[in-house]
Amino acid sequence: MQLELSAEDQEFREKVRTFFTTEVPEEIREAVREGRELTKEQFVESMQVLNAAGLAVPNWPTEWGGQDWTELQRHIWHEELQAASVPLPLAFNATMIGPVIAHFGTDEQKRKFLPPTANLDIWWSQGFSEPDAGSDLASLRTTAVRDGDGWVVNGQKTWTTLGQYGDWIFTLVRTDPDVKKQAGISMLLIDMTTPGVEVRPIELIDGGHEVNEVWFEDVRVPGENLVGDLNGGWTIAKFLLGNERVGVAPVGQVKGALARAKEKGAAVLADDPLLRARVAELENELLALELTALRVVARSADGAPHPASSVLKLKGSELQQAVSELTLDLAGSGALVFGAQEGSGLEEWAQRAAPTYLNFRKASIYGGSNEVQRQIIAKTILGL
Amino acid sequence: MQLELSAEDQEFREKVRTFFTTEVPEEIREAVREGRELTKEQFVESMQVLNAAGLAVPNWPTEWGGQDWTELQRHIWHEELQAASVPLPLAFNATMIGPVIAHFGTDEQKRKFLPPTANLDIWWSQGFSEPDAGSDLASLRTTAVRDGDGWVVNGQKTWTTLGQYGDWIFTLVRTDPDVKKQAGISMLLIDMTTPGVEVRPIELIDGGHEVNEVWFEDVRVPGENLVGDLNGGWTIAKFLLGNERVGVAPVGQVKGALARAKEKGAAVLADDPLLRARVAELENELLALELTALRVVARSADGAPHPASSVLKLKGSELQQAVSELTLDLAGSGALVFGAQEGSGLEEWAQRAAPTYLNFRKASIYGGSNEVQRQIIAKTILGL
Amino acid sequence: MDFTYDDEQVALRDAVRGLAGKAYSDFEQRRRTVADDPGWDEDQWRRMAEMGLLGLPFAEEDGGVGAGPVEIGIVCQELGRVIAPEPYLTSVVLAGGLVSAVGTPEQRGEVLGALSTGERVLAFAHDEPGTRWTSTASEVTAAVDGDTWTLSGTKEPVLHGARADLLVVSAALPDGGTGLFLVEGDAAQRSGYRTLDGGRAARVLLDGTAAAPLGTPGQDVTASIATVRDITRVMAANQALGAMQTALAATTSYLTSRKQFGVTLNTFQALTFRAADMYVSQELTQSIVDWATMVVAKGDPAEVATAAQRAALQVSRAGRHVGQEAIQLHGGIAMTAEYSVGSYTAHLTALDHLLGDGGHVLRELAEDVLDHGALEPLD
Amino acid sequence: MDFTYDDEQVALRDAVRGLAGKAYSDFEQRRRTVADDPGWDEDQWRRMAEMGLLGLPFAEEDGGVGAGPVEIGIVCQELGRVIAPEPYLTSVVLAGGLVSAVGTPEQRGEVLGALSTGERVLAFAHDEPGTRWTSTASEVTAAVDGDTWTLSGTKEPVLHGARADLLVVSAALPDGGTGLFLVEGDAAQRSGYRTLDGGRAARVLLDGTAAAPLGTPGQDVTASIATVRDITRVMAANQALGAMQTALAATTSYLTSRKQFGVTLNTFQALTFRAADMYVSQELTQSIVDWATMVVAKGDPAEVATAAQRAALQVSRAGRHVGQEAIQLHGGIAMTAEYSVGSYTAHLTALDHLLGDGGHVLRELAEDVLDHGALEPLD
Repeated sequence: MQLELSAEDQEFREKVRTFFTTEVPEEIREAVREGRELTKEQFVESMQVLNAAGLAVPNWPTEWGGQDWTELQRHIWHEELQAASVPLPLAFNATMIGPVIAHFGTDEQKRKFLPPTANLDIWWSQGFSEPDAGSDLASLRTTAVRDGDGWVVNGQKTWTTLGQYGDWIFTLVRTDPDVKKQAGISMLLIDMTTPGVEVRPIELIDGGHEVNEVWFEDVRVPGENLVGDLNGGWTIAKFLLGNERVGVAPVGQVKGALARAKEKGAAVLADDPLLRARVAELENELLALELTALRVVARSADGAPHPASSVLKLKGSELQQAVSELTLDLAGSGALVFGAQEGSGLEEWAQRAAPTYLNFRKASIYGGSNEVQRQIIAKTILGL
Repeated sequence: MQLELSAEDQEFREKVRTFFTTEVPEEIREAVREGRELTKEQFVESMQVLNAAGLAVPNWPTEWGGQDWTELQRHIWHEELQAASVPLPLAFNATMIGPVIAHFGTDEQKRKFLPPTANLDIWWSQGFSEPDAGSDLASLRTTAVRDGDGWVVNGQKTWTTLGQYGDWIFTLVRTDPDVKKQAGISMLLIDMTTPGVEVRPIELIDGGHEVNEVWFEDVRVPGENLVGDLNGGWTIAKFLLGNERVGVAPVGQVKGALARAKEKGAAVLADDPLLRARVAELENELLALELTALRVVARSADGAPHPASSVLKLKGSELQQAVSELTLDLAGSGALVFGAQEGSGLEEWAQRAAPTYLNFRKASIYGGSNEVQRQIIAKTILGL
Repeated sequence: MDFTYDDEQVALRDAVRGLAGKAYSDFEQRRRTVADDPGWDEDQWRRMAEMGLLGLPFAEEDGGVGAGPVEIGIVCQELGRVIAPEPYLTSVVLAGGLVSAVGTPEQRGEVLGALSTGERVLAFAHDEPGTRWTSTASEVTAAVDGDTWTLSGTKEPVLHGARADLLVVSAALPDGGTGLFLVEGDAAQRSGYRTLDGGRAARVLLDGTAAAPLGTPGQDVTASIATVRDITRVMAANQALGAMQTALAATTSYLTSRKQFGVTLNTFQALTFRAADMYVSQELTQSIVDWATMVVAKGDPAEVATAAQRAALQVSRAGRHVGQEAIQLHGGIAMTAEYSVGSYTAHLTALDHLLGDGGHVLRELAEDVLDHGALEPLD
Repeated sequence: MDFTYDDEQVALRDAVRGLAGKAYSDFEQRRRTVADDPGWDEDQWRRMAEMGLLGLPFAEEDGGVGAGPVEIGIVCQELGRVIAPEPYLTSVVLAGGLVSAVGTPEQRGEVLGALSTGERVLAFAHDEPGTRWTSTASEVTAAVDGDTWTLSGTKEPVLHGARADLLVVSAALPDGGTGLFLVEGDAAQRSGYRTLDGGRAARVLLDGTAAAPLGTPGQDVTASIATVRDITRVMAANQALGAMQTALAATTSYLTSRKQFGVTLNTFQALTFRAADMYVSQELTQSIVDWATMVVAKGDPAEVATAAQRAALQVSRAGRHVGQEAIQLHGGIAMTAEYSVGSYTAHLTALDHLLGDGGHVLRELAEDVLDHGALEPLD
């Protein structure tokens, strides 16, 4: 046991830190820091800066732009991205469909999709959840019916994050309705400009528009867009969701948010021992979470996600919510102002407090709800 | 809606308050206040003082010593008992078997048992729980087999509180093993001096001995000791447990404990804003609980326990535990001393802090665990 | 001691429930209403005036109905049940309450009469950037020249300040203390915006703006402001209670109808137990809210202050618990603006931050904790 | 950065686990042992000496083994897993640690040598009635006459003070500050009793009792006391972690075997979710305990102080959570002294109250919260 990073890892950290804080435009990083909504162009620019330096998709195979890093180095990269307020490489591209295509795709699919996916020339959307298939993903109803070489897709997906920017969407569709529900699912890649694809915005309680419904009406999809085996979609989904759970604890982001709350609310905190105690308690829990992430990294050396990663998701989302609640309370009655308002003279952080608080209620629902995480812990780890 | 007690109720309160604080021996009330273990004699003396004034069993029929009070007056009586640190009339007699015999018993049973039960000339024990029948009471295994006019009882009961003092025990026994489990249960009254009855102490984690195992080996019980119908025991059990849930929130006791903690820990509290906040938060929750008890009293006018009484049990036990935990923390390292120790010079309240804290872990387990209460709320009130 | 409504109170509750429900029990209707300025329905306001609700708290000689706190609490609970967006709490209870408490007989008659008929909407311009839930003003100052008073400084956020016809403005007095003033709405420079629960607030700039002293000119009315804020806090607690009740009902209804893994959600014990805990929070809240409302009816300002703190603390804890769990137990759908539950959570959050949140009052209560023995709610 | 044990550490862990498990993995054996004075097993103490555990933290020139904090942490974790009653924490880590930190070379050699061989048991007499977890002494005072030092006053509670052969006593010095002294056990008036977890403590009365200054006579060693207490706190956290692990394991095992309503308890989702939350607490605790142990290894006293506070806070929260839930999820059986889980909860409670409970350290951490930015555990 030892605490210090090796000289090599320290050097690595210094290198990525310098890159992130000097090469990624300050304007983009400031927007992240302030919790503003990013434009599509800002996402793209940031990811392309990273990709040009080989820092966008380090978890991919090296032949497709990945890096031969240790798990710890990937962790450092991920933390430093957040510490520098660099937008994380678009998850749909970098941690979802990219690794899936690299692992399950045909050579042609790899050549066609991986380079533009790493460079965010293609913006991917995720078509998994449906109105009646949330936590119970396998009960999805969107169908793909054989039509010559290709498929005809009908159905509806929902909770498609940033789908309004999507060029392509990777979907789970039912290709065999007559077998056990997990066994009749396949993955199709669908060009969102195909006739019959419609994206409809969903307004959220924070007033923002970050998720969408995506409707498919007789959408024709070429046969070559099937990923992996026919009816093998459930295996891919599990692979993908497993990847998703790694590094799910937004430690760096929450740390930054808490440090910022202290800075902005310093006058209020100086006057109130109970609020200071809330900060101290959160700092401690966050420290425990960060250290747990480091332990999990160390134990995930074989590439398989450690089951304790459910702890990271569960606690990470709780702390993210708790810090947003603290910020709300620091803002006092200023928290009533909703979103950055032209008419208001209150500081931006106070104006963003309420939408952020409301928005982060999602953290314990999306990406495997905290109930699902508890289920995983109880069953997989504790054998209950 | 109005807050003031009626003049009549104020007078009533004054009357019982005066009685409790002047007629019940101070030595007994001090023992209760300090959380000491009471002797059998102290229980008996206190209840006899109350009974002589008609204040021991007000919830019984008036012909057997009960009082024709309103629900609110019963509530005031109950709160004032606790406020004056008077030991509550022994529950096994006053709220359990007494009402059962008055309701289900034969005239002969009433004449034989009710007067000595009200006067604690008979000390009753409860024989319900078994090692494999806790929350799932109906799966009990103790059997009573017909033998002429009487019964032969075999089996084991457990968690028999203060069974070491018991003269008689009211038991649930299986009289028909061949029907649905609830349908084959009867209630028998058993003289604990009968050959074959054995009481074995269970040491608890607070070092005390307040519960016991009671073993029955070929115990002969006269037929006249059957209460109510043969195989009608489950109805009686539900009647009894329903009574038990009324007035379950030990509001007065917890209020007293919290006020006392403030008094004893005043110096520590004066110095620590976080501990003061814990006190303030507990006081507020306790206020809400007390007011809820008053609302439930008002709504229970028809005699049936209001389902919200589960709220009282649930929250009451949580607050009882929280106040004992606060007291423990106020005691600092003094809480390490376990029980009133001759060799220790630390104050008695500090010495009792740890055993009380450990003992009150039972509050959320016994008398219908908090999980059972949540189940009742979810099913009965919320329809889930 | 009695925790039940009398027949007239039941009739009032049913009438308000009918009126509010007709407007907003269809949540989509509320959503449409808050989408456009002023964020509420002027017709509905008129109907509330016609039913006598807007004049309910005020003396008959001032043009009001002269009802008591229990009746106001009933109205607020019912508005809370549908999270009605009309500014009852801030315009009638708070701003109107200040005029009633501090105004001269002439001011009371004129202002409260127009408020009661729905003719004029009031707002209380009090909070200032950088202050934290106090009863005094500091940044906005009053100056006097002969009989002419003027105000300068910024008030923000002022709930419904952009729409208000008349502003009740607090200001630091030249000789110390805080006074109240009446300022015509269009005499101030106002910019309005949305609040977190779909309501409206504004920044109000005063720059040597002419103002009429409310009540005796130059008098420090900090205590009156504190008491009216306390009463408003109790009424906000009533409103929050109504909102909680609907949020819990929506949740239990969802749990019994929504299917996952082939069964309805109420099959999952972990979820039903959490709903049970929400019920516990709600019941405890109802108890303390009813009690605080009755303490207001008794009328002692010091007792009202404590009752308001206690109600605010319980409502804050319960409101966060119920609001957060209502979203979590629903799942994703509750994150959408189309579905009601998220807006209930937002409204509970807004009420909590209006006059002092749970942590804020806990701190106040904690300071005095050694000054009393056991709390006796009936004494 | 590495959170794993090396081969030697694994071997140490397995050896201690074997020794401790042989004695106490049968819980009835522990129960019998704590029933009689001194509340622990002298034979087991001897076996621990033979394995080198008692001299583990001390320099080789002082008769010890010269191992590091990670090794001591391993021993404490393993003792915690079976809640071994031997006074390792208070005698070796705390009292021995003070001798090692402050004693002269002669004192170190003599006292630590005898401690390492198991010949003499030490206790630290420091707490005083009315004080609250400080590093200074106030009621017990030291007086000096020529070269002769005497102590007067009361120490309580002194863990294992009645059995101890030698007491390390803190006292207020004539010229200010706090000094440490060695007092033969039987030179003081002692009365022993049980502690809440089946251990032993004592009241120690000193009345002009002869004492040998530890280290330089008259020197204020408050800082050394603070640091050794901090290190002990981290080791207590290791011990608590071991206890939590066993309590959780007993709980999951019970849930999968105990039947109610015809099915095993793990059929009830509400219970399994709560067990999952216990696991979360345990894992977070392990992380912070491992980290704090490594901070002790780095050796900077200011960093050790903060790490000790942070570990203590997490352990306090998690220990209460796991301890209380372990009892609740078991039900009645866990209330009995025969069954192990209640004793684990009691031991976690005792460790929490030994050197400063969660609320106490939170208050300290809260005071400094504005003095730093984001916490960086690796910097």
